[in-house]
Amino acid sequence: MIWEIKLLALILVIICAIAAINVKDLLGAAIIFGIYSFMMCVQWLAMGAVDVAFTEASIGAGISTALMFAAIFRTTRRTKD
Amino acid sequence: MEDFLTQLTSKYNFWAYIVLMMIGLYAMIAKGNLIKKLMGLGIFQTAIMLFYVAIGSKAGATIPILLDTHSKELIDFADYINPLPHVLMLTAIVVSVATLGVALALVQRIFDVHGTLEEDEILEKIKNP
Amino acid sequence: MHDVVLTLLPLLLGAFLATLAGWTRSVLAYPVGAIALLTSFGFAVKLLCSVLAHGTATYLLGGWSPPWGIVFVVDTFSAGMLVLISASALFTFLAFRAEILDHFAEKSAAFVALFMLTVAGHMGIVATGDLFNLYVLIEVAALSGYALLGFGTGRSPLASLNYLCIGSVGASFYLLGVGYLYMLTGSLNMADLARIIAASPVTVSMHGAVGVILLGLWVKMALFPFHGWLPGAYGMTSPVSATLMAPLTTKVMVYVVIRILISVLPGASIPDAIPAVAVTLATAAIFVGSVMAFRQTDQRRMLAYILVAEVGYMVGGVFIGNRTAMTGAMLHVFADSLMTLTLFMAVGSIARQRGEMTLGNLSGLFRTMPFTMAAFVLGAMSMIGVPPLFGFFSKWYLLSGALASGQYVFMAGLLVSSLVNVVLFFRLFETAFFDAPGESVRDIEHWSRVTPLAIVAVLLIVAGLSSGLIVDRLIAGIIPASLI
Amino acid sequence: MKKAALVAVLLAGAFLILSMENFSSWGDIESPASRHISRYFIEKSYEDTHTPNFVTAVLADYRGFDTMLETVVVFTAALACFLIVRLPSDVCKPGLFYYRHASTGLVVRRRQACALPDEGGAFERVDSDWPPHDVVVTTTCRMIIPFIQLYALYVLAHGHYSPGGGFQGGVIFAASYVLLAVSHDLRTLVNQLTERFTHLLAAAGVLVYFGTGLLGLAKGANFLDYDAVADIMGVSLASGHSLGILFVETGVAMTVTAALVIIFKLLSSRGAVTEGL
Repeated sequence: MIWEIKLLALILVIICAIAAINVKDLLGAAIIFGIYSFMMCVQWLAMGAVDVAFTEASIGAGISTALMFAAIFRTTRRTKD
Repeated sequence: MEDFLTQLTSKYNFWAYIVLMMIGLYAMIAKGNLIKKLMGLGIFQTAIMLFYVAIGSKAGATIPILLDTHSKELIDFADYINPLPHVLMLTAIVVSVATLGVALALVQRIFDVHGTLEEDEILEKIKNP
Repeated sequence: MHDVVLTLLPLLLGAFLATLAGWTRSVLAYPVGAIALLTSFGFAVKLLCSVLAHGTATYLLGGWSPPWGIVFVVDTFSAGMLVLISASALFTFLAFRAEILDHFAEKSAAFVALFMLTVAGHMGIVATGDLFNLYVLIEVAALSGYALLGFGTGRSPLASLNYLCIGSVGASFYLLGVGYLYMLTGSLNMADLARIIAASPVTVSMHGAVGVILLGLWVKMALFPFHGWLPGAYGMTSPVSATLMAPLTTKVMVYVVIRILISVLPGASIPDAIPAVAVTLATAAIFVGSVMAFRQTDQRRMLAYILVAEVGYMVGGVFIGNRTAMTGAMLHVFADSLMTLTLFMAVGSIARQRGEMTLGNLSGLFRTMPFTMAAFVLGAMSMIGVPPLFGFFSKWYLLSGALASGQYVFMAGLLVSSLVNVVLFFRLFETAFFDAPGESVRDIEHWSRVTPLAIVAVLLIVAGLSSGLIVDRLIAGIIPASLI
Repeated sequence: MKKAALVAVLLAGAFLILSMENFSSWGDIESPASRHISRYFIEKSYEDTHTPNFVTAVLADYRGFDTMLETVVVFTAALACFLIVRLPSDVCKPGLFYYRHASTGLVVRRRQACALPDEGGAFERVDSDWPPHDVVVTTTCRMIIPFIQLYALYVLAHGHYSPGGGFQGGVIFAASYVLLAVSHDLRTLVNQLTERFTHLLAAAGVLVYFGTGLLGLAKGANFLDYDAVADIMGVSLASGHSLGILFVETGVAMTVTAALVIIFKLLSSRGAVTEGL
């Protein structure tokens, strides 16, 4: 993969991580956390770790987000920080 | 300075893992919301996975799946990326989702009991019920 | 030949079958669990005998030889630990039959399965010879532990979530450290790593790796600044879970530290800062644990804070860096498990009759529950360090080891903590002995609860009297000769 | 608190950066990590296991015990969630319950539902906090779901030759059921996969893995040694290992599917498993 794209993906990962913990709405944060997982998966794909990337795409970006959504839906989306 | 730059460029993936890990750890310590803490934990764990996958990378090698299964030649280990860290991280990813599931279950129980997800409000309610 | 793995497999099989039974014939879940624990205990004893006779046992899982495959390596010390863990789990399981069936009602099958899994996880941690496998086993043990401790009313889910966050961070740090070691050596097998590390030059990164691994394990074992989760988690959960987890988790983590120090890093030069920091933290843990134990009204929380101090004992002994102190720490792993088991079992029985465990609620116990209280007294005396009991001997080794290395503050900590224990326990005895029981008290001692408790309490005396034998046969051969 | 956290985290970061000093640079072929044991896996695993995907070979064969425990971790998580959040079945569920009379369209509200009215009869349960279904979404999902499940099976079966395997296949299978629950309602999912069935499936999955391991013991070899599979099936050693990998991956997929569905059901219905996302 072209190194500029790799670097861009890496920067996006960090931006998503910072955004996920700073958004003041848990549902939004959960979605950004899903994006974070997906960008991480792209990162691993770029490193040639196809199996890890596949697992992260299905588990991290898929099921984890669904579970988090379910939990937030049944509790509250309010957060102070 | 020159030294520092070469180190930065040759190891930028390792730097990224440290930055992510610090973000995750900060969220776990400083954030009061329980779900935010769990997100911090998730970021922390993926940072370590990034580190492991970075260990396995090899310049000029391809993905760890054998290309030609019929060739009689000896397989050259320099042609394929190191599969072992990938195996270890598959395990770690599955462990992290299992931990997340249990943690979310506990969070729901806590919400049932205390009616809030903010740590300071919960402590307040425990002190003055 | 298959004894090593057969200590673990009945527990896993028991967990799966208990789940199946829970959804088909739920009365079978408890017997399945009991049989699994009994089988596992039997194989552990057999393994200990064969290890004593023939030396270290190695088992290649999947038939792949190390360093490519995963191996189980059991020496005398780990065989002793396996027997201890399976025995304490078995006694807990038998003694708390009524709780498991009533308290958890239709979830009792799930509880039994998780009980098996957490015991299997802890036994696996003791047996494994592979660093990454150790991580997975830590997670098996911990995840089932979070569930067991989190089941309950009121604050226990919060305490358990707190434990989950801290425990996961600890395990992740450990994983990171293993990654460092893998990066520097290319191996995950303990014996292979020890060989490579001894031959490779001392580098900053190696020190970093050792530091990160030990940091992770300290976090997991609730050493002083990371102890916040322990009193909450053990003090508020159901008595069964507390009795199961209290003798296992912290002790097994101390075991892992010992294992890594003597099997992976004997040839490595550990930076001087690490033992110094460890002994300081251990001393602080002893003082903080003792002071906080004083301030508790709930007797279960008080015991939990005493546990915090006990972790300090063991970590201090491991890092003082001489043979006597190391022996003391290893002996104290055994002793502390047994004492904690006795105390928590007795307290569990009392809590079932009296409910809340505040001091005022315990009046007249000696009259109404004489056998339980006798066992409790034995456990407490051992915790204080009264001679013929097990706790005295390990404490003696620790004290003389600290004296030999000139660690006077740590010694003072040991003595002060013993004195604090005297005050704490005699305060309890006074209420339980002299005050008359309240009008409404109807305490029942059932033989099925008293028998396991009595066996464990008697074991405290037996093990104390044979502690010379334990040191000779189980411990002395394991400590590397380089440690003087 | 926040400042202290920042300082502590920065200190930890500085410590980690310092300890990177002796690392091999990124992508170095000569690093110990690439040379020592992983070299054997790349050079020999096809010969040993007839599995072109090195990751699958190492995951399910050389480090098969790790993978078994990993499956056990997922199983544990399902049991743990069940133990923590499942409400007892004989307790009245809190909340509002709505029933629509099928022929008139009248909606009845009840504050508690201890004995649920006959759902198959004139009354139909309606979720209290989820919008009514959209025909387009429902139909599309109903059409997609079989294909997702087929793909999951492909991922499971093709794990030897391409990225994938039991975990990924199982997760995708579970995801198809999550989609079913989201597009229809949780009751549709519960009708398809009852609680009892998912728990039995989860236990059966780990038992399949465990049983494959026990074959080794039964044949006098070590636990999880797939030579026994080759012996029983009458194929060459390497093909036997390949088959053994397929068996255990199937077990993994069963457990992962069941466990994730259990966790999703419990979390999305707050432990009642009546209605949810």
